[in-house]
Amino acid sequence: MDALLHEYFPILIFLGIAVAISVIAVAASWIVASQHPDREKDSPYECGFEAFGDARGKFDVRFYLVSILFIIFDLEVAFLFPWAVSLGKIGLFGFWSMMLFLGVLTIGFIYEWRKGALEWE
Amino acid sequence: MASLFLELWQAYLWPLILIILKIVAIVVPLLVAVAYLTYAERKVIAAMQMRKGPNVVGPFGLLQPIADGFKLFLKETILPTASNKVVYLIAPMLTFFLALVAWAVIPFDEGIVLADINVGVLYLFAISSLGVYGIIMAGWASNSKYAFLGGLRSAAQMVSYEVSIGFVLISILLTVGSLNLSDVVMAQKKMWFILPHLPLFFIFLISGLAETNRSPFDLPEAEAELVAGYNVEYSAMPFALFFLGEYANMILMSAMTSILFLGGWLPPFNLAMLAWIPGPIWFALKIAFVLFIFLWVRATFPRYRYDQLMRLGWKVFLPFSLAWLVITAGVLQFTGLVPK
Amino acid sequence: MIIQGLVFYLFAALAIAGGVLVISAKNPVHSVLWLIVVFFNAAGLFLLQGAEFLAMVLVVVYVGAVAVLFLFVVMMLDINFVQLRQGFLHYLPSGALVGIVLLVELAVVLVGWAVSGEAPKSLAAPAPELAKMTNTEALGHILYTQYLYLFQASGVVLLIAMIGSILLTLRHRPGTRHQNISRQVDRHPKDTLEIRKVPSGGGI
Amino acid sequence: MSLAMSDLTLALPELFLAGAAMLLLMLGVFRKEDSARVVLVLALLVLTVTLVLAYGVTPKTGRATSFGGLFLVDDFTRFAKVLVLVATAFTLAISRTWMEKEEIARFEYPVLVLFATLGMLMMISANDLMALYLGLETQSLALYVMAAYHRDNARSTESGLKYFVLGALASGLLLYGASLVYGFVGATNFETIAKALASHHAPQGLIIGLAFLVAGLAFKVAAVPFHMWTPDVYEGAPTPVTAFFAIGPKIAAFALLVRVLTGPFGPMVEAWQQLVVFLAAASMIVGAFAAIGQTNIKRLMAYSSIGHAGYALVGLAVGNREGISGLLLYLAIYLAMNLGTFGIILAMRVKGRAVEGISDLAGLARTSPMMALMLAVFMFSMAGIPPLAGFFGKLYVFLAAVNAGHIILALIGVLSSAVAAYYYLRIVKVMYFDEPAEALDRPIGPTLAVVLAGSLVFIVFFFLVPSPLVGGAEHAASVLFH
Repeated sequence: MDALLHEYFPILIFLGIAVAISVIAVAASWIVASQHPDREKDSPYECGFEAFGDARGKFDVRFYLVSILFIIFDLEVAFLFPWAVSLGKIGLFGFWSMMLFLGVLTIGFIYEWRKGALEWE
Repeated sequence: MASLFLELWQAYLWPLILIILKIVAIVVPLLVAVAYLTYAERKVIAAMQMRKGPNVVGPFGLLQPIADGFKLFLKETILPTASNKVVYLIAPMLTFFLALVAWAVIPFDEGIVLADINVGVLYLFAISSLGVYGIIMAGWASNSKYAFLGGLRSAAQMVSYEVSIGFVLISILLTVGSLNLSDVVMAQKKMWFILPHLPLFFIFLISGLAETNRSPFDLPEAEAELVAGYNVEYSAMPFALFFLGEYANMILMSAMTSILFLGGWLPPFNLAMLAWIPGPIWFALKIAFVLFIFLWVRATFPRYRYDQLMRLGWKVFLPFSLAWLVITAGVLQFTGLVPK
Repeated sequence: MIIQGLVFYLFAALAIAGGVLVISAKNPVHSVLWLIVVFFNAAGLFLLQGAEFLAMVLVVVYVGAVAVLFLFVVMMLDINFVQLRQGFLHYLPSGALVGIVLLVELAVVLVGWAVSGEAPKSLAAPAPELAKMTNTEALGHILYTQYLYLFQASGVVLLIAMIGSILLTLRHRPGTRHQNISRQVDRHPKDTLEIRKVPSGGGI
Repeated sequence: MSLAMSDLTLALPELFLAGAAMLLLMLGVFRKEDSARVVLVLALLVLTVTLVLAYGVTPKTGRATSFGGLFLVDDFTRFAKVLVLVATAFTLAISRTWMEKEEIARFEYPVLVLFATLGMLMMISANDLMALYLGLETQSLALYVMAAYHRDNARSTESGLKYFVLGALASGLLLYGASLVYGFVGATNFETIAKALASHHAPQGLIIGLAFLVAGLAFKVAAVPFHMWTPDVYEGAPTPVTAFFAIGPKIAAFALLVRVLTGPFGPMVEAWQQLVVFLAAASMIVGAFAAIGQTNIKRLMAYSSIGHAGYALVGLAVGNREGISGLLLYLAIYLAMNLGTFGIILAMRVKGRAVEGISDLAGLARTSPMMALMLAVFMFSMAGIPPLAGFFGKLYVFLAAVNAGHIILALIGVLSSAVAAYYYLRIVKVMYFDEPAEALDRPIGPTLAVVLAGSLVFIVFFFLVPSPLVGGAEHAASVLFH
């Protein structure tokens, strides 16, 4: 176990340093630059009259559908990783079991395609 | 007391400092490369449009990126009124942080890599799938309709191309047999993977463009469309971080392309003569070549409309890369070439 | 070894703190962001156990995909949690009671825990140590052959999820013009091109 | 490990069902014009073929596992699978007219029903905690979508959401219990667990793991105190979906509960016996008293199904061969009674608008005497009036309880069925003695009539020839205690 952690420790350090760099960058600019906030300058970008209400209103449900389909295909890719690495050992039987799995998901993909779930008006 | 300190130094402090030095040795050249990439981009696109790029600040405009950096550094950081301050500031930091962190596993030469973990490819895939957060948080936090819609659109776009990148990675892994990035490069000693997987190379390149919201796929943040999309409300340093993050992502994507398809640090034809040029130089040349393609594409291709863009992602790349994966597996399995 | 212990407590503390903040954050988007912090620390804990493939998949699938869906949903429905939070203090005692009962049970389980004699022997597939085979390969060896039934069942579950999500959310907006690029481009030159011999200065 | 042919033949019904469901999905999506009706009829055909296969596939040695011990087929699974497939086929058949009248008939509904049935068959023949969980999730996922099927109707989405949230909680409990059990035994296979429990004294942790496992499963069976979701989901979901919920998944969940408690946890009978006794008693009492004040007939049927779950649990609480065969018989009779009652509820339609109030049945005897008679018979049978089948169901279960010494449990059962008789007979009173409300729409469609007649004949003439069903249940139960 220790050999494994020996590999990952530099990544942890790198995470720390990267966070430090980005925080220092913004903080330094905040301190050094002269800050004069005023109402007009801080109003959100808008042409014409002031934006009323919260801008984070409704949007098309299609984004929700895209993210669900993404989860499903992401899981499919996650299943493919160990298979791609161990195809040599699991031979023909492993190969055909993955082909069946991909077949089931391709049927789902064809269903999506025909139902127009991938259509973006 | 001294021996305790010495032993402590040997066991913990010295390796720690070594790691930090390695990290600095990666981050500093990367930041310089990112700065000069902006300069190179403006020069290359200018040359393609028969005009001269920046050549006023310093000889041939070489100090231009430094000047831009200072300008952004000294500008005032504007926080829009009703925006969500904390999330508003975290978003650019996150984008820049992710672009930096991915470089921990990239191998520059035979043994020269910060962390040679044996799930390197999966680590890169994870980091690139996290890129969506910076954009969504920016779009949501800056409380402006343009930013909100721009953020969502580019998030949906990145998410759609993420899937085809996943399938391309799997096809490459089939031919390599291990997730370790150094193994991926060593497996290309005989032949670079660009030859057997040529169509995949183009799909990966184009998905890389879409993943970093570049050139034909920068609709959500195009000036004409949504007024610079998610980073419309950003000013000085946060805007600079987004900018640096995007370019660092571009270099990362081209580094991944060169590792997966162009044989990382390997010289092209494995000739002894070419071998005396050190590995990192070859690696840098390949990255430069792929970056040039990025810039070249930006100068030539018109922008994709959003539905065409999503159609390409879902209806062209995904089925093709899935079919290619099945063919690769079939060929490898039935010709016995599959790595044991 | 101290670093390993230190890092473990760091991840565990951050995960618990994140968990508490997920339920106590006023703004729904903040609670989703804290959820992402919890997922990250869980991935870190997996890593400490040596399950590096699972840690990476946890990051890719949970943080990269599921949490994005949460963010989309939370942003789409402008739930004002303030109104929902009215009942928070009202139900706090009973919620706390259930929490304490579960905690007591957990304590009893951990205290009185004894693994049966032949547990190690009946392990279906003990994980091989790192030197011989990476975690991903070890998983790949058994997942597609020995556990074929479970693997195909999860494929069917994903298919049902696809059908379900489309059945419940897909709506077609009438009156949108679709563009079929292949049909547009697929035109024969002879029915679009007309080549005429034009004498110089003659006009068509 | 190569896939032996025996593995495939054992799982033939499931493989055929999965393949056919995907084929129907493709058919539905590639046919130009609306193909809801065609896909439904084909789905019925698929279900009958699966029924024949499930009945036909009998391992020579009476009990065989495949896929490396994950999938098990024996006489118990065959009996349960036949019950589930019959229930699904009939509920799907009677759903067509209702769906078309409400204009929500889509070809995905029968496909989802087929996938839910696939999940149920996988649950029944699970021989491993992981296979159990995957079967449960396949079935529940399809049911979540079906509960929220009528997406423009607020109640249906509400019921779907409620069912999803509580179903996810139940799956969480189940997984937590399964992980504790795996922690103790080191294996998830049922036989290994049984062997380990037989030889070792089970520590405290494992009993808590078992409690969580039973809690997760009791939720699916809708036994008290995990029944809170049932009334809202049954009332909110579209009526054919409620009919399907009340029969198919409940039988499959019971078969799974029996398999888990008598299989791996067989040696620990005294640990889970009080648990099930409490579940049974509480379900019977709540099922009886809570339904008295109901005005919506679907909500009443929800409480009645909780009550019936209690009566069936009495058979499991006894924990011997006689008890389990009583439980299986009770489930078969429960299937027929609920099928008939829900057939009538589906026919309750005034001027084209579906109605669900008990007051809408007022004076049904005068407006449509035949339907009133049928519903009266079903209500009497639910109440347990001899010589109808309902009485025998309760008789066998209480007999088994008395023989095994659970006098109090049998007493609670008899008392609560007396109280329950009140709200069943109140419906008969409303139909026969109240002033007639608006007449229900007359032609109730051929399939509905056939199904109603079939269940009526079964319930009335069961006592003449009980031997095939009772014998089948006995044989199925004996396999568990070989």
